[in-house]
Amino acid sequence: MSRYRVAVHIVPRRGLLDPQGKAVADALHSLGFNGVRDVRVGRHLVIDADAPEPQSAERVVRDMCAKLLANPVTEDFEIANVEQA
Amino acid sequence: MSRYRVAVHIVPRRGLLDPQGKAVADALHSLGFNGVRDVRVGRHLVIDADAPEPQSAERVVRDMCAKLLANPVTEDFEIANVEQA
Amino acid sequence: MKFGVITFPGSNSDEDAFLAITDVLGQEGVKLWHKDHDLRGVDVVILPGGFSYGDYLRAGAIARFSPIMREVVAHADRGGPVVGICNGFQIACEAGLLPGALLRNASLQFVSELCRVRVETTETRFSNQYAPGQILRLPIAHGDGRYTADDATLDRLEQNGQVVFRYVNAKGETDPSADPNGSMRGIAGIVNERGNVLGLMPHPERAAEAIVGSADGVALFESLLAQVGV
Amino acid sequence: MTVLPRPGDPVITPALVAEHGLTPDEYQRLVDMLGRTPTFTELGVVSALWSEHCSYKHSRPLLRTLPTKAPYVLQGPGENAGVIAVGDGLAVAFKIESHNHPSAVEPYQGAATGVGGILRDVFTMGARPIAMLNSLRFGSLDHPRVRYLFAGVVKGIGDYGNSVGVPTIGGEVVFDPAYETNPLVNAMCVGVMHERDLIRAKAEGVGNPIIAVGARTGRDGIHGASFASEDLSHESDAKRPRVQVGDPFTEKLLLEASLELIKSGHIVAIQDMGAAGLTSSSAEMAARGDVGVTIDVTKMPVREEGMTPYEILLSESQERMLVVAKRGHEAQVKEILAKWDLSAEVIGEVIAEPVYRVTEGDRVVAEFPGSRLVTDCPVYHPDARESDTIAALRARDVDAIRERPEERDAAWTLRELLSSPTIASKAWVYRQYDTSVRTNTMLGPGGDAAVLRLRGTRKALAVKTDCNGRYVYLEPRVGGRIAVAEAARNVACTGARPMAITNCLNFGNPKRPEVFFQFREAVGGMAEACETLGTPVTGGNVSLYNESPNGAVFPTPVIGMVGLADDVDHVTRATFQQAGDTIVLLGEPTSELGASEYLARVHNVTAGAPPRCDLQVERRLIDLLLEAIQAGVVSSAHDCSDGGLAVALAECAMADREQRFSATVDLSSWSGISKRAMLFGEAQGRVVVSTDSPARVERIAAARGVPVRRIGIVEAADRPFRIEYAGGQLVAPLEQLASAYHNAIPSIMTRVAVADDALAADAPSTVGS
Ligand SMILES: Nc1ncnc2c1ncn2[C@@H]1O[C@H](COP(=O)(O)OP(=O)(O)O)[C@@H](O)[C@H]1O
Ligand SMILES: [Mg+2]
Repeated sequence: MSRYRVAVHIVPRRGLLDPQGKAVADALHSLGFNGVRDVRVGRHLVIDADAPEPQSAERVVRDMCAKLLANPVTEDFEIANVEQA
Repeated sequence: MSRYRVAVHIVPRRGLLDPQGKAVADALHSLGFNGVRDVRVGRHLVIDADAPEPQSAERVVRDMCAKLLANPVTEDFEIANVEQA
Repeated sequence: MKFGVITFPGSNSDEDAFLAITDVLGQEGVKLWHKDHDLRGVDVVILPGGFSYGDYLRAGAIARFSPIMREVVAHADRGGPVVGICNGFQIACEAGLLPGALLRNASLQFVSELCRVRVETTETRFSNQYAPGQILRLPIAHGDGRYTADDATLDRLEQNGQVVFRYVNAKGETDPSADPNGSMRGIAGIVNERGNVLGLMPHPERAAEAIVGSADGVALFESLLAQVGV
Repeated sequence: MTVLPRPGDPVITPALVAEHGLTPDEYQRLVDMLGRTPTFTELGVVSALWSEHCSYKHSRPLLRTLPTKAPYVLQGPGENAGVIAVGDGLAVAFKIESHNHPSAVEPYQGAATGVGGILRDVFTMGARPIAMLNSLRFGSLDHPRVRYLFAGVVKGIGDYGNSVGVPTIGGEVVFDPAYETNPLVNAMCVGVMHERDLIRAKAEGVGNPIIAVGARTGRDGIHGASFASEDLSHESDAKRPRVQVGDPFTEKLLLEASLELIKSGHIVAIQDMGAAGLTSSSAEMAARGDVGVTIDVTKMPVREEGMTPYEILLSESQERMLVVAKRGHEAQVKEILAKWDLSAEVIGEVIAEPVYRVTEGDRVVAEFPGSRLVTDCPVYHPDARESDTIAALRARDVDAIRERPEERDAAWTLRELLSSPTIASKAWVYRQYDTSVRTNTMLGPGGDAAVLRLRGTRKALAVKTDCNGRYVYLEPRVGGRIAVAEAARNVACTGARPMAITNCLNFGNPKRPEVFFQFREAVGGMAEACETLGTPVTGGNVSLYNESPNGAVFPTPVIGMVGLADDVDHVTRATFQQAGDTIVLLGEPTSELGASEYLARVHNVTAGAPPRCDLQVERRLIDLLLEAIQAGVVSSAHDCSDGGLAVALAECAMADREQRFSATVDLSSWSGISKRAMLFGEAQGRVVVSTDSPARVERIAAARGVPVRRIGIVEAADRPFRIEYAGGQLVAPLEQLASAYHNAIPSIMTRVAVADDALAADAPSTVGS
């Protein structure tokens, strides 16, 4: 067993309203960041977990996302990174 | 000008209580994910912005983080990715 | 005395504060708009409760960039009194008027109840009409009220007598189970070093008449009046 | 004008028609109405407007039997919300609505957007929302999925209302396996206004511009209205894009802007774009005003590229309004919205020609002959027949059910009931709701009704939702009556006169005769009660098809009652106020045990006839209570409902965490009634009162012909809680009862539910993160 650090992104599904992203984009505009076209706000989770090898760490985290971490109705997830912790 | 997609992670500073991370870890344990050692929950922002080149897109987003997106008292940020949108 | 209450987009206790000042205290109230560039001669600025800009990103983070906030900071720099209540406390911290930050409640749940706080010092212009150690019943209603700062800041607050209100139990003791949001050292309200900016999570303006459950908040505003001697 | 299919529109086939939820007959009506084959866009419009949710096609004839009139009713059913006058130039608008199906799929957003919708229904009448209530039904909390739904719904309701700044001050939560996969989420909103600001959603004035206001339109929630009109099945899970995401921040801006707009005098009508979005709001406003409208979908502010007319018309994106302005006042309307950072775009106008026309630029994509779009919808009179199974359950002799051995100690049974999630304290729920914002809350949640002062007057408003679905299941007419009577009793206990109701009729599939029987009978019972108690119906909502693979939910006609106290000094609490007071029971115990929470909780039995409900007695009880309260001789008043007299007494003693008392009670003078019917039977028409002037209460009761008896004394909290009954006594330390009652739900929700909580606690687009 080794310890792996797996980073996950959970983002609001495209097409659904993202009020938080919109509020942040508006705020950035009013601060003068005029180049901003779109902002999406999601969650970034870093999970330290024991697993025999990186592939299985990733597999387990995918399972966690499907079961708990992401809301299947409104969110998508992706594994951003897997590294030895 | 091109359009760039910049991903940013904003995470609670290490050492500060992260009740959300703890709740998620507990939840994962109770679902039988026993290998989980630690979970941290932060924010994942994806910003689409126009900029002349990737370096300046990154610079501008850093500035956004310093001014608005991260709270310097409690959070750290990192630019996770810059790509052509 | 002239109190200015700022309305940010998403403020929802601006009216409560305004009515407490005008109807209950009989003072002059001025409604200030977040896009204003002028405090219109008010003596005291109130940053009210609510969810400015939806509290998206972080509570208070976006509101602090409102045009009026520049005037509020200038007013505070001149020594003018500012009261940040709930979301107003969050805005004041984000704006750097007060040290620390207010994070998501440790329970991860919004908490609404009539809490108890103890008056830790009467030596401020916001608390001089209370008795030392007096226990107040004040409503709280927030999702992000966990006061957080580094140890050095906390020590400094304690040493300088900047902690004005602390959550306590029915016996008047600090006790983690009486701390509704997991605030460090049970802190419910603080003043800045100069003593002219108060931030607190409980709502004194919602405790201005016994008919709605408590009138313990009135003396906070009366403290300001006593100072100026109106 | 000629209507041509758009390039790329699907061909209209029987399968497509069926997919849109139209029967072959309904489709034929549509073809006859148009005199041609509809376009895809027209099919979409009709499918939404003729859905059960929008058209009330199975319920309308019965709803017409409800009494709707009283001198103080300013607006009855048919508008966004009902309105009553409360004197001093003030009026109260209120309405209840369901969001059951969206909440079953996505509890957080489903419940949140339900709150958003009902808020808009109230502020579009010109009223400022001052209170929210919610009536919830879930399966057993033993199931993780149910805990997930419960936590998510409560958080969704709280986050939305808290953010908008409207206190959520009352409601009910009931747990029963009947609601396992089909929870009920009903939200009620109450608002106040000056009578002169009352505005109706009636399009008027040829040439007046039609303006879309608020959030942009996206592809979310397309066909939500038809979704609400289907059984929940596994396929519902695949229909996910139908969920909508709420933005309470925009709602708050919309609320302020709308009230300002209404006061400004620049508009003639305003309506929420709710179920079936632009389609239903525009068609309904036109039908009410008996005028034509034309709308150009290319003018509609959209959030996504390439949206078709079909999508724009049917989108249920939240936080949007449709406004009919006065011609020439467009700029002023835009200015008011701009102040609140909101956009307003002219998308059409009121026309003289009696048509409902939708264009995409120059092309006409849909056109209907005027209000026939609304009026031609078929009306059904389904068969009604009582289910034999249910009739047999009702006939069962529940007195024959043997006591469990533990029940020999009546205190055990009482603790068991107090810790039943249906009876136990709901503080876990309402601690997540802002109850103090707007500083009107005199009595928040936790007692009988909630009470708000009416600022600028001496008056106070009492509000409550109520329904016992088990009663309605076992005997729908009696259950319908009791729902109204109990709501009225709760309001009267606080010192307010019941004035009017709104209602949300949650039933199963009306095409099944046994379901339609329940519907017909329950509505009949409600009508009788409203008639006798003098509380007309000013509006409501019907939610049918609340079914799942396990069958229909309990028929649940939720009543939202509004009452008025003439003086804030009369406002009365449910809990005991001082030791030494005499405890008086108004009304009488009976031998009835059927349909009780006792049978359900202790014996896992849903059977027997629900208690009788004599409406004349209820009426006299209410009059007596109000007279005694106004005479100043009542310290506290609490009605007996779930769990019966013993539970009511225990609640009077310890429901208030801050101020507890104990009680010594003697019921032994009733000797012909079994111990469990005496303690836990749910006989109607009863209220527990504490008083320092029992003789005066007795005189008032006698004059009104209501049975009254002194049954005990309020004691200090350190004394044991004691009830003597014929043949025995119930004794328990007060602390034990209090902990059963106060800890039941929190301990379930923390013990095993961490997993679901963590997820629910961090629902997407978290508010007040
Ligand atoms: N979902 C809820 N939201 C807010 N308050 C609630 C909710 N459920 C119950 N309450 C409050 O808890 C108290 C007890 O409710 P309930 O058991 O339904 O009372 P009753 O038996 O008198 O009808 C009431 O004050 C009610 O308003
Ligand atoms: Mg009651």
